[in-house]
Amino acid sequence: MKEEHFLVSTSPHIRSAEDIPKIMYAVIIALIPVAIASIYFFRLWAIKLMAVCIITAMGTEDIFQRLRKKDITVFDGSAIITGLLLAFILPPSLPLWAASLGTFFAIALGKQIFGGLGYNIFNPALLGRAFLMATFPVLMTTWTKPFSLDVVTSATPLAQMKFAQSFVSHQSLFLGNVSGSLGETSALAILIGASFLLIRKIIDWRIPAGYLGTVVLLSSIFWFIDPKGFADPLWHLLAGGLILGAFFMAPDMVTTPVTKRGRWVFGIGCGLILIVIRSWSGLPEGVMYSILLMNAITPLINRFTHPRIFGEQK
Amino acid sequence: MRIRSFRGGVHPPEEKITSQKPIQELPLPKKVVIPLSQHTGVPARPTVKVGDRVKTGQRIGEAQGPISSNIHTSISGKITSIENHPHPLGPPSLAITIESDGRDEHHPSVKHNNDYFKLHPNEIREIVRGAGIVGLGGAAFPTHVKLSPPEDRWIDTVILNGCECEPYLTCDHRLMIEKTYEIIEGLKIIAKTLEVTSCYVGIEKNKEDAIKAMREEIRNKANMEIVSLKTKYPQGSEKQLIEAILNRKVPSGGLPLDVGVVVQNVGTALAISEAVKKGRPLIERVITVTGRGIKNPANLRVRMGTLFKDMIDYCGGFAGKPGKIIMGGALMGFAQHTLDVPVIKGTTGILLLTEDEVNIEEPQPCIKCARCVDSCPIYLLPLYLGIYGEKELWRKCEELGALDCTECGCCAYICPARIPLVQLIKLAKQEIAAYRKKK
Amino acid sequence: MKIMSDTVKMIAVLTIVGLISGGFLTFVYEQTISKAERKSLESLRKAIFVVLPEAVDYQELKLADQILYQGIDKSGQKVGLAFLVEGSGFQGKIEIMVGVDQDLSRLQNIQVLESVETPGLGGKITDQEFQDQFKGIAARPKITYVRNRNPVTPKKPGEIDAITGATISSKAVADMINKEIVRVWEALQ
Amino acid sequence: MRQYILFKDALKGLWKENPVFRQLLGMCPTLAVTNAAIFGLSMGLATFFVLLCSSIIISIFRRVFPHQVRIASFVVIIATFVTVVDLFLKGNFPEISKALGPYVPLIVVNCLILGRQEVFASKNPLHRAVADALGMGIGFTLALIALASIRELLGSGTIFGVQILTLVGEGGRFRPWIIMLLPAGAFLTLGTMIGISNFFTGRAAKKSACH
Repeated sequence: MKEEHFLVSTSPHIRSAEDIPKIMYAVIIALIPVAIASIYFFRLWAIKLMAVCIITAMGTEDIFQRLRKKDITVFDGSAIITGLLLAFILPPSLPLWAASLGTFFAIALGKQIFGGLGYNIFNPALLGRAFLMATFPVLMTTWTKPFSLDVVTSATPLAQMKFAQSFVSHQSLFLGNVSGSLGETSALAILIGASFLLIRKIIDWRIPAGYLGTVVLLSSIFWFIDPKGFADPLWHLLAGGLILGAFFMAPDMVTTPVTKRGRWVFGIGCGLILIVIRSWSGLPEGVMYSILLMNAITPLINRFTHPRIFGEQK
Repeated sequence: MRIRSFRGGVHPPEEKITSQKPIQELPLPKKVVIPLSQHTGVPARPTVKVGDRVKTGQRIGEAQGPISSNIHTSISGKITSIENHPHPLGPPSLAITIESDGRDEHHPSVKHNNDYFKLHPNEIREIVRGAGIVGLGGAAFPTHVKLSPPEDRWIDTVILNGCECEPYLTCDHRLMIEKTYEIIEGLKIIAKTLEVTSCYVGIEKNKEDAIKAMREEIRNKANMEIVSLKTKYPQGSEKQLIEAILNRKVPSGGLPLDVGVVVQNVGTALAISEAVKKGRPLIERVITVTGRGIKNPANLRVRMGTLFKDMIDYCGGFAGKPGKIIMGGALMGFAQHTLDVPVIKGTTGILLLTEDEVNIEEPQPCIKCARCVDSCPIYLLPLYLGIYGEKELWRKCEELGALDCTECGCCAYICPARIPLVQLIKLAKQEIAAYRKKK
Repeated sequence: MKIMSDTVKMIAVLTIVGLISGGFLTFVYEQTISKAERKSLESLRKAIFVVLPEAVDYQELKLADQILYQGIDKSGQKVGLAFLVEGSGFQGKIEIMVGVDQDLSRLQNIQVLESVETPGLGGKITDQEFQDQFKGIAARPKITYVRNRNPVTPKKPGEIDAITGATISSKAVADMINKEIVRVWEALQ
Repeated sequence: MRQYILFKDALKGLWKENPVFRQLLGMCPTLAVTNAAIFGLSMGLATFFVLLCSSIIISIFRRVFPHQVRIASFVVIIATFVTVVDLFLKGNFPEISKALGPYVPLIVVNCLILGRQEVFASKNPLHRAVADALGMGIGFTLALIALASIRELLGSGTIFGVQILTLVGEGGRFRPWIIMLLPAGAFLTLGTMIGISNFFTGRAAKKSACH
């Protein structure tokens, strides 16, 4: 028998089928229902905004990787996710140049500066939005009514609650027939995509559970104490970007703790910050800041939630 | 009843393609190469010289020191050389080559003992030691050492390990079906030697027929239990097995002894029974030749020292272009660069992967998905061991418990970024050992 | 002996440096401080005349814990009160000179003297456009603000438009003026 | 030869050892007050003045200060000139003084100034100390103006108050980037500029290595 050339490497000799592009594309698939809902509600605005954000995200990634003489990984899906998620948390009528600028910053400042995929501290899409929020606050708080292509400014449900003490119906909130960021209005569409991610075990259920659970618990307590001053828990759950944030932003792997206990801490922390911001701060919405703040302390959480090694003595 | 298991682990595809294939006897090989180091511990010292005629079962290597094992010839014939030969676990090492005379004459020391049940534990230990029996699950730790716990240790339980959690491998599975009686006999001998009262056999749920056969065999035996375990890798790892069956945790850096348990592989139990009853030293074992790279996968009973190529020829040769030859399982086995390596006591199987099953993927940056953390049965943080390992921060690795790693490979299997975590951790363990020694 | 002289030298040098520096600063201070004080007084005066457009002179009225500036026109008539309002905005202290009618019913004008609000957002409270909104509006029952006013709806009495994107700063201005007017009114009773 | 050294002393502060972009000294005023070019200029000049005056005094009397109390003496001298600048601004430019706020008094602890005294003025003769202070002071001022101009341009569309980009509300198409006027904008701009400066010096270093 002829001697063949055999490959020699260390164990294990088989690998699971799941790799990074597969995970990324699963997230993109999960975002499709949200994209469809956003096109349904905001028509051409949605298509344009998503296209601009995705193209800018990929372009920026490409430029930075060329400048840093790294492998070009534009098609691993992570840039597409950042672009798409950022589009979903922008007001539908945001001028396209502003969206493009925000996406550039999201990728450049939120991701590439830290060393690219896997090294960033903050969720890039949220960082992009935070940048736009600080740069063009007026544009970022100009909302459009669903189904209209004209810019008819209308306050978001959360702003209406905060500044005018009026509430939108639960049903509108669930279906998404309210003004708000492109992809955050329809809880239904987000839940469809999120359940796909949870079934495929792409995201850890602990973060959304901790996040939403804390929000429900705290808002129930406040609502019970003062039903007039605070919204009911279901309303809190459905209004604003909470559901989108809890399923697509907070569980972002790169920027969240690695241990199960840590992820509980992360989710609960997000919930606490959100309720504090929504109830007592000058801002109507707090999803973005709650997640960014918890991102910032993720290394700390990791440090304090090291698991006890099997059989380790106390 | 709840299915018992442990925390962590992975679910690789089972691929037990040979599970329904009865064990076949491999024809007597023309030549065997018997390495003097087939076990954990010090290599044996050769007791024969080139040109000697030997008979099957004759001792040709003598154990050196407490943790070592005797070596016996597996065929009868003439010794043609004692020199370095490729070894499946590492660099070439000293091995005895024997040309067969085709007669398979047994050495006079191999004889039945009809009064075996009257033996004193120490006599049994002596037989096991003399027969050169080591753990057949892969680690090849000398069995007589395990059967001789220190005086101050209280052992109350024996667990037979029939999990065979590695994908592809089916040799233990077949043994449990075909040699049920002998295995239980072996278990009784072990229990008697250790003077323990409770015995368990842990078998993964995917081997229903084996569980049934074993349950049948132990009917009316009060102190034995067959435990059906969740099919999950690494269910057959000692620490995880003990956790699953007894809910006891072996302390970090400790042994099963520390929680009063001795774990033996089912194959080892069979070998003990053979040695005690029939006086047969450990000269043959059952291995699984499997994978998509082989024409006719099979479970084979082979003599120690049989070369891989003989077995592959017997199984019809390669199917397609072979990519990787692995001794052992897909997750913990050792890749071979040549087919000129012999079967040793710890060989559980030969796995042939085709070229297209073997694709080396460039490691990508860690995205901190923490799948490795969730799958680690020892609760380490493999991703940080990898990160610090790459930066050669060995002391950080030590702080994170690198030495506790059992190298089960769950983390590297599951890693979507294809980071060679096991390799990095192995390296870290070596470096830590090196600087500890220096101190 | 050596150590002794070192210590003496250290003390001597430090003392001399301190003395020279102190003396020099006293001189500079004398030269500039009157100028600085004059300037800040001047800006206060200017502000009073801005918020009380009809006044040509003013008198200081000292109430319990605040100073009111009584505006007087050419004919010696009392034409309104001016006072400083302080409060915290979105980022820090805001100081406003407020001019009101003698009976505290109507705002004459306001001038923001100090603010560290976000430039381009809350910072717009120093814009003339924002401040002009307060000209002549009813001060009682209170000044209110609206966000995103529909341009068609007319303003109610005492209503101002909040700055888009800076509701907090606008609210802070309205609130602190409301509070101070109440305080002054109570003090005058 | 002597002139050449003086030249080098003065020039190094402009680019090669620019206090802001290369040495990252004096970050506190750099980041805090540069949201308009005029503030950058004022802060730069104020620092320049303090640096120059204290360098002169310290260089002249450099042999007088006992080693153990030199830092204390330097601080007193620096604080004197800082107070002079502060009073001067309060008296003559109250608007600027208000805008710069506590950052003028804080020049006392600006590591640029104490640093130059410690490493240079207290060890070199007067003419070299003056050259160094000139270079560093001008370098610092230019850096602050550059930073402040970028921030003012993007943040309000003006430089030194002169409208460059026409705003949306006034018939143009430019929308001010408010973040540039906020502290975050200072970090962004400074980071970008240091990055660019590193990029160029890195390339220059590579080039000279090739030759």
